[in-house]
Amino acid sequence: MKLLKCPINGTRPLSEFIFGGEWRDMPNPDTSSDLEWASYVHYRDNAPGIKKEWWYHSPSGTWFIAERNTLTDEVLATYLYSNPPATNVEEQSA
Amino acid sequence: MAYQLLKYALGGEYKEPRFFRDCQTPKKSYDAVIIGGGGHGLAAAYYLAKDHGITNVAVLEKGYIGGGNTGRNTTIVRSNYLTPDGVNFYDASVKLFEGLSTELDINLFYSNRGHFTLAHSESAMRTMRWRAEVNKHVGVKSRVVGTDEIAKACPQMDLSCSGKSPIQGALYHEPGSIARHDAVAWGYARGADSMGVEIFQNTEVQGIDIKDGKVQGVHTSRGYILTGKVLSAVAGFTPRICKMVDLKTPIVIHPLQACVSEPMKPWLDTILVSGSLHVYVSQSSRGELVMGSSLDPYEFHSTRSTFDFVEGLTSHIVDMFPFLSNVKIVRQWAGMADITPDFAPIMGMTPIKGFYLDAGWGTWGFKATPISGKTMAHTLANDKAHDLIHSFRLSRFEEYELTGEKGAASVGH
Amino acid sequence: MSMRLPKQVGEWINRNKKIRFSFEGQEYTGYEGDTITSALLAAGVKVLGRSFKYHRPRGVLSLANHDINALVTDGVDTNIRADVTTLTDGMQLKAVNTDGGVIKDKRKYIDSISPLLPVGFYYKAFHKPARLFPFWEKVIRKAAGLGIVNFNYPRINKRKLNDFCDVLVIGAGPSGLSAALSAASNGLKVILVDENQHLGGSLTYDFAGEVASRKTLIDLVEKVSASLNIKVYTGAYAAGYYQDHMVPVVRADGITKVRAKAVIAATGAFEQPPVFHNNDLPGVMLGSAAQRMMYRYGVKPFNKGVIVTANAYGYRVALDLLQAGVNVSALVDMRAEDKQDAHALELANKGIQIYKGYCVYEALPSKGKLGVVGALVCPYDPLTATADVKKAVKLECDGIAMSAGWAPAGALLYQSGMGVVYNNNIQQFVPNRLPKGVFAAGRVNGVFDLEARVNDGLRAVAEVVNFLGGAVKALSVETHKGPSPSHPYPFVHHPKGKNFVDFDEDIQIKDFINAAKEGFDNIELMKRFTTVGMGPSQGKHSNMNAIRILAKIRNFPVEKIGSTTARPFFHPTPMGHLGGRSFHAHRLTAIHAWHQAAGAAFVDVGAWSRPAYYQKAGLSKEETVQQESLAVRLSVGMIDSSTLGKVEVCGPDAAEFLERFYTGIYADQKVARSRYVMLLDELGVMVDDGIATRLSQDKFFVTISTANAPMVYREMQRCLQVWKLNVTLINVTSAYGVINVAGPKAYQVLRKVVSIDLSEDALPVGRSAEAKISGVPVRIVRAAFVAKQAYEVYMPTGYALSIWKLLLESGKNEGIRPFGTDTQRLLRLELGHPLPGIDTDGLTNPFEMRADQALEMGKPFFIGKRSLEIISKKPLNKVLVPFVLAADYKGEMPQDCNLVIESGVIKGRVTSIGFSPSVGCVVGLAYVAPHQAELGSVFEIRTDNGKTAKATVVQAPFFNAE
Amino acid sequence: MTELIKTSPLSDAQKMMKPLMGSHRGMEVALSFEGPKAEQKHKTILGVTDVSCFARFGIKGAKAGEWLAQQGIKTPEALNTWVEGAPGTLVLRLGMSEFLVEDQLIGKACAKLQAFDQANIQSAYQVVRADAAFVLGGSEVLNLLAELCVLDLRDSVLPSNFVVMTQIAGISATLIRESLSGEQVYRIWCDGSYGLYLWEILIEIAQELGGGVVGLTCRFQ
Repeated sequence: MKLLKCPINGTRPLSEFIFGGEWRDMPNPDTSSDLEWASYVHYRDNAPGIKKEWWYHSPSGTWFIAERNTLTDEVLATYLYSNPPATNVEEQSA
Repeated sequence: MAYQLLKYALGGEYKEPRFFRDCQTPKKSYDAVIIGGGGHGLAAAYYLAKDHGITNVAVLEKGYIGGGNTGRNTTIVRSNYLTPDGVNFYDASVKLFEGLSTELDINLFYSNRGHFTLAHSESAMRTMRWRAEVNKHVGVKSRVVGTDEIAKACPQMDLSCSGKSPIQGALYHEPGSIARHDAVAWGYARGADSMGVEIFQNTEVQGIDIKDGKVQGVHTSRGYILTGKVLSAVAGFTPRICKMVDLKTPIVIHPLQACVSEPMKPWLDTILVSGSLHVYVSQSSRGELVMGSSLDPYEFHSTRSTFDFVEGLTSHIVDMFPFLSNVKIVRQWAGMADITPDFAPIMGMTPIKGFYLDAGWGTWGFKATPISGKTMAHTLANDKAHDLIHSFRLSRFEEYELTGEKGAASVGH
Repeated sequence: MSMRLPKQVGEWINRNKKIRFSFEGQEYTGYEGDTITSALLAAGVKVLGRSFKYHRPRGVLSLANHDINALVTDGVDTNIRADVTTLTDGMQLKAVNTDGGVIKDKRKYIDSISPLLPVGFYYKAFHKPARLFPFWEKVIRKAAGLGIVNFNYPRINKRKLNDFCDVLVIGAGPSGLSAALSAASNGLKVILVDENQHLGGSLTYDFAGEVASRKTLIDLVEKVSASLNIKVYTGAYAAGYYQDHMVPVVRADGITKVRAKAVIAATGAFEQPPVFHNNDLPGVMLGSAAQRMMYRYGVKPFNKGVIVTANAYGYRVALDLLQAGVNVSALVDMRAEDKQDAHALELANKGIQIYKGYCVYEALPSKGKLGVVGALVCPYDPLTATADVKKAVKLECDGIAMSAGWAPAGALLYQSGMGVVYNNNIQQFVPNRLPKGVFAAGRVNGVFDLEARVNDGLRAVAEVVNFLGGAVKALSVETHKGPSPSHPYPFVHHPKGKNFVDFDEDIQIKDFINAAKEGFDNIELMKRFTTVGMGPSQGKHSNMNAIRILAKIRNFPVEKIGSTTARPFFHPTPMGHLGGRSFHAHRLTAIHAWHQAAGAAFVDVGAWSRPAYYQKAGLSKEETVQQESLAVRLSVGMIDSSTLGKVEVCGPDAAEFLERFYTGIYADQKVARSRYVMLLDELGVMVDDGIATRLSQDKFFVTISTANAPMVYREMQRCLQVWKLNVTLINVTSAYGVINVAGPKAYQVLRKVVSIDLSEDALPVGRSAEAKISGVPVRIVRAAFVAKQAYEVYMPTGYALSIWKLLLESGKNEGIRPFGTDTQRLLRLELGHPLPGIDTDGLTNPFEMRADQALEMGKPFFIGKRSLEIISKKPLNKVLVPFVLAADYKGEMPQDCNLVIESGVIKGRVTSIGFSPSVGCVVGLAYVAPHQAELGSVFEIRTDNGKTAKATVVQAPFFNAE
Repeated sequence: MTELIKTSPLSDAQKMMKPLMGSHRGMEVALSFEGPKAEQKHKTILGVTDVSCFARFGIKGAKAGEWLAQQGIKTPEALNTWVEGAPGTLVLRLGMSEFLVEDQLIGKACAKLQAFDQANIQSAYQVVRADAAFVLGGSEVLNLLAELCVLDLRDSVLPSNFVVMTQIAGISATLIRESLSGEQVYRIWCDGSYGLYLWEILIEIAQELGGGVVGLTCRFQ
């Protein structure tokens, strides 16, 4: 069974997690055209590669982001949505 | 049959010809190029040649023919879908399957076993009735049956599922069948090859040339090929091919796993599916139980196996058949399923002229092999989608016209 | 005739304990520690089974579970692997694949008609004419399979455990033992696994006639047993390699899922049969099988034997046989080159005839092919793989030991993602790329010399230590010296074939050649067409030879052929083991036992179990439901709604959160008021609905339908992350019990026990209030879902049962009656409320439900709004309408999911329907075409029997109390 | 006015075992099942005790820890750890901003905390709880947990002050290791609606391994 690291609860087997799909930036609903919106809700960046994904640690109710290579299943990083790595760096330097 | 067998015994030298030629060097150009030497691609090639006289066709296969999901599925053929369009489409496929051994002159072991979709809850029973009603309307033999009829067809099953989720009834689909999946690919390959189609194995597509929104040719590991028509029939590799032409689709790839038991004397005569337990099982002509489950829970472009799958599957199988506790699983494997949001395929034309899509086959691709080949061949030949596949067009998503298959919550394979 | 040898040093049997058993009706005696096969061999039984396809007699091939020649049934279980299954007292055994016994098998004729059945014959026969296929299919199905399943086999819960270690060492041969010891001495926690009952691997049987190497074994085993850092599992096989170093280890009594930080595969190699005519006769066996027999079980493999070899190993086997007193007729060495090692000289000195550059052309069968009486040996041409039959020599023997080479037991390594190269020096695939944390040692790594194997274990551990962050000196793999342990092409063509490559599936050389001729000349296609390696032993003794043949056919180097994908399991694994104790998590309310005692018929809703109705003797389900509903309409009823999802949305942004999440307006909602909530997804599809009650300025209490609760709460949590609002979500689903008291007399029942004024003026519909029942704080919400006069009472779960009983008592005079979800569905239908999941499906949008009034399209944002804007521009395909059947309707009762048909076209379907005793006719909800939706219009429903029922569109609610 | 009885999520199953009943903090509880001798034996090998009746107080929000501290309750500094926050009272930190306070048999903190008044507090919200809670102890306890939980819970791996939110028998649960009268035991909390399910599994496996139920009396004597 695959292991995944919850940023709050540590490394756990996959059975403790629920996959929440690819993280996608929502376009501005007020300014996007019907077609742009329809593409956003229906289409996916579905070719293999490194994706940002939502994952949920079920026992603790923690949502987080995993950067995962969907071709190799390698997880490059996991972090809370509110605390992406780039922000971390800024916080540390501040 | 006696004659066919005797000729092997009497003839000294083995005289069976090759199923298909060993093509190595592609021509400069083809009328059509089919990417993917699985059942679908080969069937499309076969019907292009047979129905439309288009024989200057190349089939490009990255690995070996039938090596993708054609050779990885659990070989179930059925048409008990939920929408009239779905039922009509798969029913046409069943009808083609029924005559296919004769047409292709290869024994596909197309075995009509009857198919039970078990319902363990009242809501599942509702869905069964819904499917049955639509099937009946379209003229497909499906009906809701009670536990007595299930017990008669499969007396060995514990209808209470070890007390854990008692079966309340089922959708019985009489035409439900199984077949030798590999042989379907081989038969179509031989048929297409004999009419002039060239099949290239170990041939990878590296790019597709588009100019002014129109297909110009295909870059392959065996060189560049000129063509105005390209059919992508690559299931789990669809996103990779679509990326080459910058075409967006809603497809997501999830592995779908299956496993097989050691052979035992046949006892299970029907095909059983349980949506709630995520199990489907039949017994092959070799005596093995062929079993599958639901999709893996997350996106992954690979065919690795997981232990969770086989743990979950066997625990449910043993709930249904406690006496199989010590029957052994020999092998597990996986395929990459190209899933669409409305559980129906994506077929037909695309915004790119000359680029045709046969994709989104999820967990239901094998059963559609003949009809997808036939309708896609028609679509390529006429540059117009076949009537049967109109509701499977790619543009349905932008149009918010998803097919109603999504309505059925219950899983079925 | 007993073949039992005198006691052997280190043997695995206990001669003080006899075990009685029978095989094919004949009584035998073995010893404790015997396997079924070893006990039979000791008793002189040679024919142990019949082959899968041709029903040829079969004996021992590997004695190591690398073949399935000996599959037996004990009448309870089937397909038992006799070679490795421990003998137990009173076993009554039979071979599985026979019709009339292993000797007299009626299907043995198939062997003689086998030319009729070439490779893939079944693809070319039986299908014409098509009408006869069902007949042939029956014949084929009868012949298929191995053992017969016992439908009465008991279900036994096998335990599945989890275990953890730093290093998992798979295989306790010399490399594995030395690796385990070295890892332990580096302070690592080790789990050492071996499928045999005893440690040692080849150290327990491969001696070349002298037992000097036994010292190495005893030394290693003693140290391993003494180490506190090593946990040993014997009689346990590693079934597969799974992601992140998870290896399920299978024992007779269950599975241990080992999660390791690093894995060392010291899995050894499978000895491979050379392929010659009749190489499958009972008595023809692998050299290692003969050794296992002698040293582990004290059994003489045969009395007079021929050894056919193509490596140094065969010489070691010959010396072992001599040591055991076997009369060795000759050693046949397929290699012509004239390098004599010490063992060869020793054999020559002992007067054993050695045929260099010869092969066994065929094994000569005894009557019925039940054994071997001799070997025809001929000069061998390795280039053409043919024998010079003119120079044939006939040797008498009753057994042949074969040692021509090895295939690495690399299945687990392949599964982990190993890359390999073909090493011509040893004619074997060896790893050249291993994934992080996975290591190979010993023969699987191409190391054959005993001392080098011990060292390879040390080398692997050095790599493990460094992988885990240590810093020790790296060692290198010792290159193989001397002649190759494997012959590059150990085949001998024979005009009559029957030179078997795959014993499981009865596949001969010519089958491969013919398959290639037909175009199946790629290893994967060949596997599928010939079925090589697809039998229960999964190619352990056949895959390598198949690759060698294909390479020869295509004139490719072996490396270019590659190998087929190795998939779990290493050995077939029982479903009961894999499934284990199957857990079936389910949720119960605090009142569950009371419901049970009251005769509730339960229904699963999500993970919950809920009463659908309370059975009454003599009444049908429908009648009961109608009675329960009448109680609510005429007097009072109550239902346990504790399963409702309940979430507290707290914080200054609580109202804002709800406005984004749901379709309505909540900012201006007053405290102690309730409002309807509807949730859509991004596509505008209706997902769920419920009630939001404002408890304070910054706190809402939201209900979610039972089945959707976990999913909706998760979605709330996710949205909160994205929206970054000052909100805290608290899931209180199980913290509160809910009892809904409904009906005209609900007020009377409640006012007796509730501390506050519940009158219509004080607490109208849409209001909520905090109150007490017998001192316990409760909340009362007026929600008119099943009846206008209804009170939802929320209380701490611990008091739910007591309050339920109190209300029953309090409503005794009013005739209060508990009701279940089926009744609830009828009641809400009477009021015309659609239910998500029942009256909607995965595509239904609120316009189709005619729920436009729930949509605040003027809000800046809510989930699904943008999609609704697009959908609203399109014409509707269908709409949900309330309908009735005529009061005097006498036809078949329509069911939900019956279709609405107009001119032969499906226009919609019934989603809810039932006879309402309160309304006096059949009422329902259905999707119809928009043009059929007008009030008063009539549409047709097709019932189960194909007849038509006419339905009239009406206004909801059907039932109006006022 | 009728005095209402509070019931344990497990009361149905326990009553079938015909235990000696009593009451603890207003909840009807089973004090003893099979008598001291048998239960003492279970306790040594593998004993399962229902402690759902313990008083609990939950609080969640950015200032939850701060508020507890103001009430004189010690709170754990690190995420997913626990401390004895007051005499006889455990305080578990569940993730970042949620706390579970639980009075053991003798603790008294929760009664005081129940006086929580939302009107005066911001960014801290009471979490009403209805847990099923268990004590597991005995020589075979890790053997049982090895079947039900996929995590390595051995002493050498799981520090004694850690709080683990994981799955046990397929359901979400919270687990800690603590010392109870000198004995190392595991404490498990799960959603009360799953209580009966988990209880039945715990007892089934405990019995297979030679242990069984241990009543409150025997556990805390």
